[in-house]
Amino acid sequence: MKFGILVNEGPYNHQAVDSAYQFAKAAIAKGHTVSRVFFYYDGVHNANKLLEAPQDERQIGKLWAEMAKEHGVDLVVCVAAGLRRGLKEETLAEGFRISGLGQLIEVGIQADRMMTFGD
Amino acid sequence: MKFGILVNEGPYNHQAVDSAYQFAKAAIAKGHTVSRVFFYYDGVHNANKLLEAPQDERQIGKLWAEMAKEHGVDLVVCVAAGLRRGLKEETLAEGFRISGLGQLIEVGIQADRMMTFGD
Amino acid sequence: MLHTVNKSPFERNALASCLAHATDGAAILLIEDAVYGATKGTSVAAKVEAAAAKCKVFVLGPDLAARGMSEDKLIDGITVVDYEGFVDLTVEHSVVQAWL
Amino acid sequence: MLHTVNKSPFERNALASCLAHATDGAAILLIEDAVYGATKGTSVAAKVEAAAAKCKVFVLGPDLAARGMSEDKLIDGITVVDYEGFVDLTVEHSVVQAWL
Amino acid sequence: MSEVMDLPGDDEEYASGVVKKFMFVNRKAPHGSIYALEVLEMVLISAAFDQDVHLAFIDDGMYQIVKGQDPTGINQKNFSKTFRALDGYDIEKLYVEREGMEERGLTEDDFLVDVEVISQAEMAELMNGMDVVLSA
Amino acid sequence: MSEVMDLPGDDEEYASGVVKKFMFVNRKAPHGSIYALEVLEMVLISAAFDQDVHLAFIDDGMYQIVKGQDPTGINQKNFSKTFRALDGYDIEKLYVEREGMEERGLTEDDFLVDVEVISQAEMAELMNGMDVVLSA
Repeated sequence: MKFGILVNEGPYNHQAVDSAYQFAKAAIAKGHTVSRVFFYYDGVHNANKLLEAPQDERQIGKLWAEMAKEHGVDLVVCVAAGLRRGLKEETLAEGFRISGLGQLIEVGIQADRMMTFGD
Repeated sequence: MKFGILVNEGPYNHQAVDSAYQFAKAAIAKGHTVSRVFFYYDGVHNANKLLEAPQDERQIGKLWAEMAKEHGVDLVVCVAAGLRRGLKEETLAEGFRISGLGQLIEVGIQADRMMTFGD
Repeated sequence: MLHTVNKSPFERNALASCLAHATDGAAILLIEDAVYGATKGTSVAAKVEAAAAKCKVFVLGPDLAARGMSEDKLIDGITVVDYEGFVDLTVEHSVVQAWL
Repeated sequence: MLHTVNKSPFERNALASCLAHATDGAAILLIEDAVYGATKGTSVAAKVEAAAAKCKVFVLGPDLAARGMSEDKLIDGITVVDYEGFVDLTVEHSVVQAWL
Repeated sequence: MSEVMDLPGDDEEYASGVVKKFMFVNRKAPHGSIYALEVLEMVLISAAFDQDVHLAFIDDGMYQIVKGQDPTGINQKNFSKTFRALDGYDIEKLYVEREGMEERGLTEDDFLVDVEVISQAEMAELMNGMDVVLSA
Repeated sequence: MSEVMDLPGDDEEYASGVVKKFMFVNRKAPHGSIYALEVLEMVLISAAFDQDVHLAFIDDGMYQIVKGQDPTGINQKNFSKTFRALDGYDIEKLYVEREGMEERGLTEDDFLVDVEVISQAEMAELMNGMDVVLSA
């Protein structure tokens, strides 16, 4: 089954991000496909390459990027939401790409299930 | 009267930031002093120099920086909260400085009134 | 004590918790989405009316206007202030507690 | 329909609104801070018990454990699932609605 | 809100012919947080995909379409006017829940756009019939 | 939580001798959002300033000090143990509100630290006596 996931919040501040990641990981482990994770609202901060949580904590940005690399998950950051919040190409972490909101609607059409995680 | 202000949220996502700014502006207009604004939690994103809201919208980062310049307001971003969220010296806007949480307690001790704006 | 509340009373428990902790004579200022709690005819109006009888309840005018809540819809006894009035309230009360 | 709820029922209206919109036979999964709503002896337990009688109510185990809510405190009729069980629920139900 | 009208990059994809029932569920008040505004940007983009779009206004979400909003005093934009433009994008299925209106002391006259007022039970049934439900 | 123990830069300032009554009001549950953790970092820093520190646990905030928290399954740290270390920093005034405990079906045995259980009316009076109230 193909999943699309919408992430509404930034890393660390809300567990929504972690829930989305754990869900995606479990879906992949069960043989499903996560076609795209779309980062909207404060969710754009997940793609900031400067994230540097204490070493003994989970490294959320890296976890997403590894998932993208290993399982071909398309990590898309909303361009307009990113501009408003200062997330642009110069601070974009590897594994993420910036694109328009249409990418969210598109995955909503194409995926078998659309999940939302937010505050 | 001397005010200290704690800002808990990032720009645009929550009105808390705007309320804090409008409050500070009104306090200064009435002849009071805003000694320090401390940005904690997602509030650190206020200090991101890459913020670029649509031109017809308020430019929150610039508004803070102008207030700092014109009225000597000390804009302090929490270093630990900033690291977790990817706000570091390389993306710090002019007018802000990064320091420790002690700066918040300190202004709480020194100011006549301590205000909190958050979600 | 000045209490500030910024959350809609229909969405969160911030206003209810504030009202439960505001002692007689305290001041309560409703800002941002909390201004919806200042209007008549809602399911929370009776609680706010009761609070207005023992505390001084204020509402931030610019936040009311932003949300299209006209002042003639306000619960009796609630006073509208602007940002400068907000500052004055913080001067009059030595401690400010934010209910977020 | 699978409904997910992630907010504490004491802080926000998300669970109440979800329960009001969940039709007979729907599935409801409590995650994150919503897991507090799955425990016995709280002021919202009666509502959740009533929901568990007409809907299938699930709670995410890792979120329960994180918060120190032991499974023996759960309201009768609520089923604990892990993240893989969460995925299975989304497969079994064609639409998922998040109450945030 | 010019930036919201940028078309997505992949023209072939959204000309796929698949039409799903999308519902955007609005439960949050405007201005206090950005969700209302950014959901509206989502709704506008969805128009380019020729989907069967539904907007539900429940809980505090119905405050988004209240008449007479003037956020100049809080330095924000009055995006509520954009709801009036939705029918130009063939987005005309707007539903408000009666129970929520009563809780808030609102009547149909308070809204700036034509909406269909339905009961909570009807709203629940409507939600059940959707293919994709997005909320914020 | 090593980074929270970094001392602030300006030693002379906080040796000013002024002692204020600070209250940190905890109203939010742990793990679902970061507020509980970052307020605790604030509390620890405040210890360096020799202030009269009070912690209030009301509403969902009291879930922060519930025993038996194990967030390994959600990939988070168990910072609740840090509450046990507070008395080492002379932070010993922890208050929990009885009404909130009853609403949540909690008893004093459920907490991992010694707290003073007080009524809502007593909590309100305590708040009234503070100089600085910080909340998140």
